[in-house]
Amino acid sequence: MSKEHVLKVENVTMQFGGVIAVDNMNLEVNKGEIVSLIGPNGAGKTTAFNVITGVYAPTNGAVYYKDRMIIQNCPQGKMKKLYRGENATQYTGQHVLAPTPDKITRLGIARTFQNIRLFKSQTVFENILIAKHMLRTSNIFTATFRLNAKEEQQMREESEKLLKIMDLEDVRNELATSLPYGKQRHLEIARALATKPELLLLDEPAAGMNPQETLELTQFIGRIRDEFGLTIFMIEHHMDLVMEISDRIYVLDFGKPIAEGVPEEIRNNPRVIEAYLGGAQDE
Amino acid sequence: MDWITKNLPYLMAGVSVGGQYALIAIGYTMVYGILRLINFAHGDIFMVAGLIMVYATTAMPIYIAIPLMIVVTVFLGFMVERVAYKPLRSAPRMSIMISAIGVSYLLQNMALYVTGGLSQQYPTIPWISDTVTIFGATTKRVTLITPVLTIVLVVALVLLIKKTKIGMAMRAASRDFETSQLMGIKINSVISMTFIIGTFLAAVGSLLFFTNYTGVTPTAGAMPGLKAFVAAVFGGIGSIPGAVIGAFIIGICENIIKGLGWTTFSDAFTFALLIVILIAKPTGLFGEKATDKV
Amino acid sequence: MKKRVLAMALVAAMAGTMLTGCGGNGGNSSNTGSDAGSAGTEADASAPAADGAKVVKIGVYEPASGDNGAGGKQEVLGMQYANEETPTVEIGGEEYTVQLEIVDNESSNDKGPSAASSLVSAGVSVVLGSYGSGVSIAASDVFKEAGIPAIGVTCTNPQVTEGNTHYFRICFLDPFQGTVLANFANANFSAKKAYILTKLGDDYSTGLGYYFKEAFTGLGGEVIEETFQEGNSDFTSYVTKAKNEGAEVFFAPVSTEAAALIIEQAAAQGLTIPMMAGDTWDSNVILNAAKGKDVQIYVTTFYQEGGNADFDNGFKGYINSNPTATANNGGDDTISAVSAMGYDAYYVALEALKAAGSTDPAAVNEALWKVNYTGVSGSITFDEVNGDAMRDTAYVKCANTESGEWDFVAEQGVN
Amino acid sequence: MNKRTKMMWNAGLIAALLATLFILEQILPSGSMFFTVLKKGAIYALVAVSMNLLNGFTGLFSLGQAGFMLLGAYAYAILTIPVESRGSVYQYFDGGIIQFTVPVPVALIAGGLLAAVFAFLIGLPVLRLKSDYLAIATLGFAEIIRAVFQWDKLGPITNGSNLLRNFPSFKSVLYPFVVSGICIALIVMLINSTYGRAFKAIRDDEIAAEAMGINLAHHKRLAFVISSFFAGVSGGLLAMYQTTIQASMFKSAMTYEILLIVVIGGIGSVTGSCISSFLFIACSEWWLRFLDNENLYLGGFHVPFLRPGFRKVVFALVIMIMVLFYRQGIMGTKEFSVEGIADFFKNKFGRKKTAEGGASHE
Repeated sequence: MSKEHVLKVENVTMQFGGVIAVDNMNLEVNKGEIVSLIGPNGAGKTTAFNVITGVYAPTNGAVYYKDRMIIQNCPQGKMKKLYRGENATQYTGQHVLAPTPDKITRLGIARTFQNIRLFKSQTVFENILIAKHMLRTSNIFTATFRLNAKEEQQMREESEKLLKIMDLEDVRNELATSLPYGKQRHLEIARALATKPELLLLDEPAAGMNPQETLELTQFIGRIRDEFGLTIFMIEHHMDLVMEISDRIYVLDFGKPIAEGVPEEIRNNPRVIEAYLGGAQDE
Repeated sequence: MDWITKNLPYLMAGVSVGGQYALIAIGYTMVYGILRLINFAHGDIFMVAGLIMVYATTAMPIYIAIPLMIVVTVFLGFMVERVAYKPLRSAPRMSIMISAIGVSYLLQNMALYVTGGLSQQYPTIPWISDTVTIFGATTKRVTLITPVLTIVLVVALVLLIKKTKIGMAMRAASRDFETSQLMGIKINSVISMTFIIGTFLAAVGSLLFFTNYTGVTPTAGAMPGLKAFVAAVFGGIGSIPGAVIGAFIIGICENIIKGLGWTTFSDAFTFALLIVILIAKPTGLFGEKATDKV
Repeated sequence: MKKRVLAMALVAAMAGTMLTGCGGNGGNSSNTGSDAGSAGTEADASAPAADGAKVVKIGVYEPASGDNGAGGKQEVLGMQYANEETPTVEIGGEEYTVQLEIVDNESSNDKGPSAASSLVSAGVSVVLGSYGSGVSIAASDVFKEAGIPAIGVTCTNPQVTEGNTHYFRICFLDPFQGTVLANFANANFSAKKAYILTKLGDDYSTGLGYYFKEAFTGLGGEVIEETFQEGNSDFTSYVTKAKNEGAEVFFAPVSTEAAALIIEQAAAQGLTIPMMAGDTWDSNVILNAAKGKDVQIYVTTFYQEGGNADFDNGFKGYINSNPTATANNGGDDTISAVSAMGYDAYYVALEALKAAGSTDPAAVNEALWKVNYTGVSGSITFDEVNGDAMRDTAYVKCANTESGEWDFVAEQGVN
Repeated sequence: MNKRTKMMWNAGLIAALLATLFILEQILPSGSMFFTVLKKGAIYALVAVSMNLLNGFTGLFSLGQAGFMLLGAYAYAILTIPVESRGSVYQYFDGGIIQFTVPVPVALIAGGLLAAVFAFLIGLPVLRLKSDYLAIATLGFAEIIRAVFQWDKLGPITNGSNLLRNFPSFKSVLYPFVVSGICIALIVMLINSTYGRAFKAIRDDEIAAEAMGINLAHHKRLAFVISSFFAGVSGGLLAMYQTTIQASMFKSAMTYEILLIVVIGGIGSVTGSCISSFLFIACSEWWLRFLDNENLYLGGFHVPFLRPGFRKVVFALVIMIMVLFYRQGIMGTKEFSVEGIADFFKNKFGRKKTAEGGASHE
């Protein structure tokens, strides 16, 4: 496997008021890898995701995508005094991309949500079609007057194709929220894929699934990685799933990365077992 | 001295109007705090309180009319909630807001029907309607009483909310509606209580307001209602001290603007002030910041 | 289930109203009365109508609610009284029963045109109204399009009739009234500084304020102008301003509703300078507000009680005999000038109908130009340009704050 | 039903509607309330749909519609009052400073554009606000616009707070129908385009929409500006209908009225907004007017309570009942369409069949 960084998180600290949710986090995700981020509840995993996808601006630190800095910040304003993290002087306060989630997505980083966020009033097909909107070349006039018929056609065809791949064809015209839970997770992933990402961030894709569904999901994630040439970075609690498909694993506890390595190493790391696996293995 | 005589009336009018807005604004802010509902009918209940007083005094002496007016108004507020808002508790927020607009329409039109569209002269209430002179400026005594009474009522209300059980239930409900329901708080009685307190204060407010500005018309509640609502948002909706401070600021600014001769913009200025605050601090002066969980 | 039943009932009710509505429209009968219209809408008109006499409809386009509701109602009272007095008219040798079609224009320039169209739809031959200039201007085009002539009763703004061949007017105009007032202020109070308060978006108010200013500054006076928004009820700062600036007269040509508030607050703040206004203030609303207070109020108006004893007695009798009429007149039997004007307007319309010899609006319109009628408020003939009555006198009255009545001050012309 | 037949049907229906209107206009007397309602209804339908685009389809709770209508109406009036009558209209301002006119369609579009430009500027600060705060801020801006247009110093342009009049208006009921129809068709085309889908995504879930690469600020601004453009055009039409306009007409009560129309029609349904605006106008202007008649007899029975103002009480009650018992509005989020009717009949027919079949099974 080549060692090309797709994602690099550098000294990222996220502090809300006096609470440090992510503490000086460093991690790398290489092309084609499946990397998992694990840790007990409240360890700051989702916050880390939110920093990477631009929902929150980090208090300090930088994020690189394909070796290009996309987010950078240092403690500013009130935070200057309050900041309790490290490396405060290393970065400037430029957001580089003025990080809003849509810009990050357009770079090629798509995500799913821990608590499913589908477009409630839309059908399965429309949910996917909406994600194609960001790839448009039409402007509001050409779209309104249907001068983009060709593009529209292409959007629809690609969405149909995705439906087929994701096994959602039979529920195509159902309302997204009327699907069973597992299917909703699939749909969320399908929707993320519709933006044609290179890096896919999955936030607890197996949450609420039974072992059978989890097993299917495990295979499914592997399959889409190969099929779409993806790099996958995910948060997950199901250890079977994590150990099965992860190339590498990061462990987060109280906002601090405490371990990193291939599944085998993590499984045997005493700090991890202490912090997390010991109590949670049979979750 | 001359300067004081000249400018004191503006300040007095401002403080007095501010106090009246404050009494209305509390009703808005408390209801919004719990139901997340802009109770558009509140200003009209204020107007109806004025009308009740007009009709009550034709039939009975004033010392009976005042308590009766307050009781009837409170009952009206209570009924409005039961009939128009309670059935919609599970409906989308837009429906309940439309219901509020509907109630406002209905109250205005009923008032129009009853009064025949004519402005009704508010009865003169002895003592507080008398004219007094301070520092060479003449005004009605009610102008001076309003801020004092407002502060007294607000302090009493804050004590009620801080110290009593029902007050605690109100605070709980406004913090988290669903959870407080799960914790065994009788949400309907809390909401009724909120409306009762809100309309009580509006009734007192109407007494003070209409003693000063004596014409009661079907639309008399619309402008004070809107201003009071703006005051509530300005102060941070859901916060009682916020509503009161917001109301005083708006009342005083409005009169200063008029005093400066910008009368065309006196209403517009209120809104401009509001927009500036909202942009600088989206939840108002004392509002709590709400964040979406991702 | 209950909900369903309710819903069905609602739908049924809607359907019912729809049918009546359609009947009213298609059958070309009155929309206010629909079928009942022929059964007898107006109590006085019902008897002859039942006999099968022909009916001619006169539209009454007046405010019954909103800012000018009080004045509008008094104006309508004059017309209703006249209608009771003379319920029939001979047109082209045939006896017609006159039926008043009354609509409420809500004192609102945007609701007015719809109310006007409902008159058009009811098939009236001529329209009387309105009290308030703005609503008259707003409805003007509706009548023009339908070819129906209108007789403005107390709308004093020049724009109502200007350039229109279908809109007539029996009262004086604001340039005249403003000048009278300015002259009066100058002559009687030797005022050099006037405070003018007008309401935004009220054409009558802005117009009269403007003409007063023109005349007053023409006399070497100085003015302070301020405006207030609709819905404003706090006038203390305006009164304060007038005091602080040392104005010698307080001129507020506004609706009675605002006037009552202004008087109340002026009294509370001890405003001692004379308050002046135009015809709108000639109303018992003002008298009631001013009663027992230390204020001086002067108004110009169209008619002075006592000007025509027959009318005064008859009208008072009419008001006192009918509780609704008493209520509409503000609870007492003070005669407002607008009632007298409404009364005259009705007779002007009858004259025009007689002269036209037909109920056709176009013929009535033609006939109106030549009408010459002497009513209780004086002689009425229309000039040839705009169809404005040629009036050269206004009455100045002063509110007696003890008795609650108007005291006659002067009859004043421009020269 | 395939796309082509659907389009044919729709085109046919529209043509039939216009033809019917044309014929009715020849038969019925021109002063009939029927036409008044149709004219005003068509205009309100446009503004209701434009508000629905914002509130129903993009989920932005804005109450600024009256303000944008004011801009459109003023732009239209100011640009079309004939130069020769300016002297009398702007009587206090020496005929005003604008001494030219433009053709009616240009003025209508200019009205829309003016509203759109203001919407753009207002949107910069306020679109960041959420739900109720956005509502109150836009309401505030509408009030500010109203005050500014009443300002004396702008009198040479706006005629201060006085009436603007003498501008061209329409006579035929077809005019507002055609203009509103075109505008509504444009809005529908927009809603069905990829941008419309993005708007709906924002309504359903802002955070998810943003994560799908939809630029929230940009799309909200687009929806706001476009909605305001059409509100501006409808303001111009309203001016034509009213024949006189004045800033004080465009109060917040007008916005509430439009909001009621949108909600009664169904938030998120274009046809619902159209249907309910006609019903609303008909009820408020026409059907209920007989209730104001004091001396109404049904047979020999003198109906009690009737006197001026009763109509409005009944109207308000009807609205309350609608709101309380039809929460979804007339159409919900559904649309009235040829296909829908076909399905409806099919279902009716089909259900009958199964019901009959079911009976034998039992």
